Amino acid sequence: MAEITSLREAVEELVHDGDSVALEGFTHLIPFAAGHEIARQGRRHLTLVRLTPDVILDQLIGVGCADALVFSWGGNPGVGSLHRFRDAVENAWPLALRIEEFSHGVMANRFVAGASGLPFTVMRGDAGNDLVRRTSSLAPVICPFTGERLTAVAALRPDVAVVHAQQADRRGNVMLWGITGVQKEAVLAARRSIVTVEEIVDTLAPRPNAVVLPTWAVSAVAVVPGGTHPSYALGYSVRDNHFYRSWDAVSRDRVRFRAWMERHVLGVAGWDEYRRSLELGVVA
Amino acid sequence: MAEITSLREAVEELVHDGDSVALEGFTHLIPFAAGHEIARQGRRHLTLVRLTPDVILDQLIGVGCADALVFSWGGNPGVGSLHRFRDAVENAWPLALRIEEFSHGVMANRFVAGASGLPFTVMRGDAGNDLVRRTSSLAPVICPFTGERLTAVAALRPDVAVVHAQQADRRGNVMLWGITGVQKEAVLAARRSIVTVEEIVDTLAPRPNAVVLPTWAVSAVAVVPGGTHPSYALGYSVRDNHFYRSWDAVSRDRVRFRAWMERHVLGVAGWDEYRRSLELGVVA
Amino acid sequence: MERLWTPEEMMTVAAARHLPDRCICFVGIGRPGVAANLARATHAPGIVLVYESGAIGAKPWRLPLSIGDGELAETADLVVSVPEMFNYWLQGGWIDIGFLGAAQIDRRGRINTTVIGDYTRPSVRLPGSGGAPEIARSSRRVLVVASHSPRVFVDRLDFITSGAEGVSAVITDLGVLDRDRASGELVLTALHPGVSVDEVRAATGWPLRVADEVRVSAPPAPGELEALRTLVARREVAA
Amino acid sequence: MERLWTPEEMMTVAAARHLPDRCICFVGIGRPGVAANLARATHAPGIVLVYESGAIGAKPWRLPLSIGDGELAETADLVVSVPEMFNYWLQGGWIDIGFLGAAQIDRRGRINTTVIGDYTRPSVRLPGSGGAPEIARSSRRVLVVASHSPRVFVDRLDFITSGAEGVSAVITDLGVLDRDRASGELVLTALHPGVSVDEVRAATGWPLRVADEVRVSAPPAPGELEALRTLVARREVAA
Repeated sequence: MAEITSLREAVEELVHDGDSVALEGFTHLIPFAAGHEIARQGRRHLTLVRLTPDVILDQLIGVGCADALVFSWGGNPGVGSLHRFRDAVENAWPLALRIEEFSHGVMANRFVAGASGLPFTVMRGDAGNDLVRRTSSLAPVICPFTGERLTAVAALRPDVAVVHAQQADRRGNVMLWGITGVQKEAVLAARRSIVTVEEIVDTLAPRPNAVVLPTWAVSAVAVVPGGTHPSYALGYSVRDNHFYRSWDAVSRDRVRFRAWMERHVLGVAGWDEYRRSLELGVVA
Repeated sequence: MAEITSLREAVEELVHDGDSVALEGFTHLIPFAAGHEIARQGRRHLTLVRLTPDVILDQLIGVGCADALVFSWGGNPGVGSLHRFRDAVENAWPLALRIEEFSHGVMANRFVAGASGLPFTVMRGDAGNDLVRRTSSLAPVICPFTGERLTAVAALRPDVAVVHAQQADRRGNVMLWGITGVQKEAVLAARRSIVTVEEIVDTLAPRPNAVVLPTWAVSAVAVVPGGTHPSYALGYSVRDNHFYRSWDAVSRDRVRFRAWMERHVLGVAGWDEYRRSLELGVVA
Repeated sequence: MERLWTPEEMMTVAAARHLPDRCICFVGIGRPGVAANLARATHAPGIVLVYESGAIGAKPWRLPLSIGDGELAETADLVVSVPEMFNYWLQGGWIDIGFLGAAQIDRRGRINTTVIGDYTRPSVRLPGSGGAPEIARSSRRVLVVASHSPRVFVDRLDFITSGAEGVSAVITDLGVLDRDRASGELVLTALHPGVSVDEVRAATGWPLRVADEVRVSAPPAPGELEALRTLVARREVAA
Repeated sequence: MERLWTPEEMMTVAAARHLPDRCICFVGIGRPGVAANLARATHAPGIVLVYESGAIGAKPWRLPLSIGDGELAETADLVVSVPEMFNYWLQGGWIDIGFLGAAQIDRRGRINTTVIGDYTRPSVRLPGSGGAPEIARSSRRVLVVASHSPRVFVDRLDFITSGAEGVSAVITDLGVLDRDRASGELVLTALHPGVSVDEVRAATGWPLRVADEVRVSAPPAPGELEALRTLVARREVAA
């Protein structure tokens, strides 16, 4: 049964230094509030896992939470580079960052294997690709029926999965809808999970394209309305494209980035204060 | 693009003697009308594929459409045996029936591999099981990362998949909901597909737990209201449990079975006449 | 003393008692459905019933005839596809108790639901495995409910439908067999009221081992019986 | 003669023209989204746009900034999970045209979107592969849209992000390269109006082969330009 608790307590209890932590949400429903709380609590030596690192991992990498990153596309969607990610990879600032990178399909299937209780699963591979030389999580496998050479992808089983959903009920059952990405697989593959939600409702009314995570498959649920900003929660908020664009300038400069993080993330008490600090108009 | 056509034309065009034909629908949405049409058109030497053969394959086997059956559970759910299936296996009546059988999980994953464009996929296997000795579609495979021994299951790619859905729109996009079984995988794994639907609507309104098959993934759509009887279509009909119970006596006896099939299936013009013939009260 | 319950009812009640409240129970086809829903109606209102048709957390008002009845989907916490059910929820390791029936069972707790007689020329062709091999393999505990007779409790299975780790316990109309960890053998550990060890031995196709201490099952409580009969009556009425 | 359109606009229009009506088009991140939506707004109203975020048959009114914008899901025929997208729809073989951008491309039509410089000490760390390797591998045809410069059209890739079968055609701001089946090499087959072969050669990092007959692209029609500018303006307004 999921414990319904505060985000602070959930992160204190479930995210430890040295953990591998998957924060998922494919553009939609990115768990920014939980990411900020991890940064605020000063977690270190994390292996961060996410198909599209996005601004959320740029922030965590930039403040030095992570030793390693497992990912497939590290850009600011529609804008350009993730400067903190680049600075870590290109210049080891603030820390050297080990990276293990894959294509989206491989990352998705690594979660699928983890969620399926398997050590690996199978895909069609790409022989002429340099990615395969940079990882020990891909290996050739021969089809015992046809003799074809395919690619085995190793299961991903993060210590913790962190996702954001629109709703939970009072028992801790969780529902998310819209673009649902790989959140179900990430939560089922992980040993522990934290779900932030827009609101708690009496009943989860069935909805189109919804993913339901039963309460017994989730460790903790915390209510954080708007907790995806600058990402969005379908039915609750819209993507703050202006924020994504302005992040380019904020993150390009180390000093400006540090100051921004201090003012809006590290030096605030929690998510409400973050939102208020932004209303004072300091992003760009 | 799916052609919207009559069931008769769809079966004439898409189901050929000797084909492998998957008729799917897990208790819910079983495509009985399409099965009857296949029987009525006198198809022969089919390899029938279905997790739970149910009464529909009992009927097709009993009239001699099939040379082979690929399945995982051949009973009359909640009632007992499928007598025509048993008679074929035990006594080769009306024809010898080659069987290839698996567990549900294996059958589901064989469709998954087919839908995924893979020659096989991987499951945890069961070493002490006699099923594995009766098929060439299961084989051991070693995890290249952990050395664990797992089971490779060969892809299923039927010539034709036949399913029933609640709705299609005028372009031939299809939507089904409720218990959705392995229909999506069966249609995507098959070379051709026929979908019978309860009705054609202007717009497919999004619904909870719906599977949408885009028109370009379907070969033909035919409108057959109530075409799942004695199975059911959530939102349109309820399961005719009385029929399932009475099938036990009808099917137990070869002569009575033949007479029943002549009167209600082979000797009628189509589905409407089948339904009317049943209203005259002759099932039990 | 005249009994106010049948051996079949005793079996179902005893089976239901094996399901703790709030456990995640994968409900196999047939008898397990009755016992699992009886547990939910009595001591285990928080039990999570999982059906291979895709319904997770189903709360049927009446006993479904098939495991794919509409009521299972309509009352479930979530409904998933069959591949997802078997891959993520079952093989993924979320199931506490797998609950099965069996046509034959041997002393090691292996199950046959495939054929009686030779595979290629069976005297009786049974339905086959369904989800049983995966349920048996991936659940933390596996329970079987089956009528006690030498036809069912056989010395040698005609076919191993589900082998490997085998079942944890078998609840019958005569008593309860638990699988001994050391020997891997099913051992008689409980008798239902009025049943003797000799009766059970006579109904078992191998030389049955008996535990040092054999419990006697509590007879069905009035509440249990009433709940069971209500469930069964609802099924009859609805059909 | 003064041109009323930019080379970037010509590139987008030429790319859009490569997409037949009713084709199933997997839309990569960046420039492909503009061209694919332009095709839908002009000659290909029946094109099926597939986005890796899970939207199949998306019909956005404005250009999405990211490939996961809400409008894509809200206007789609269906929305699927990312694993389903990559396994069933892409690897399953339903995609007619995979439409990609590239940071570097070589004469064999292989793509780099991973690093400039050495992998372990890159001078520029690029975003990485995303879905490109799977899109390139599993689509029947692969188109790339990219600005023509020696930085992009390189003799040797710094990293092969997506190799194997390579792309079918590259549409640039100078012209069109088609991959020759026999040699597997990209060959100049069309020039945009006003562009010379020498210009293209100068902008290409390897000795570019030129087809025996080189077409000249039709300039953007007024309807094409208007549709493109409307799409771009909508994005700016909405942002």
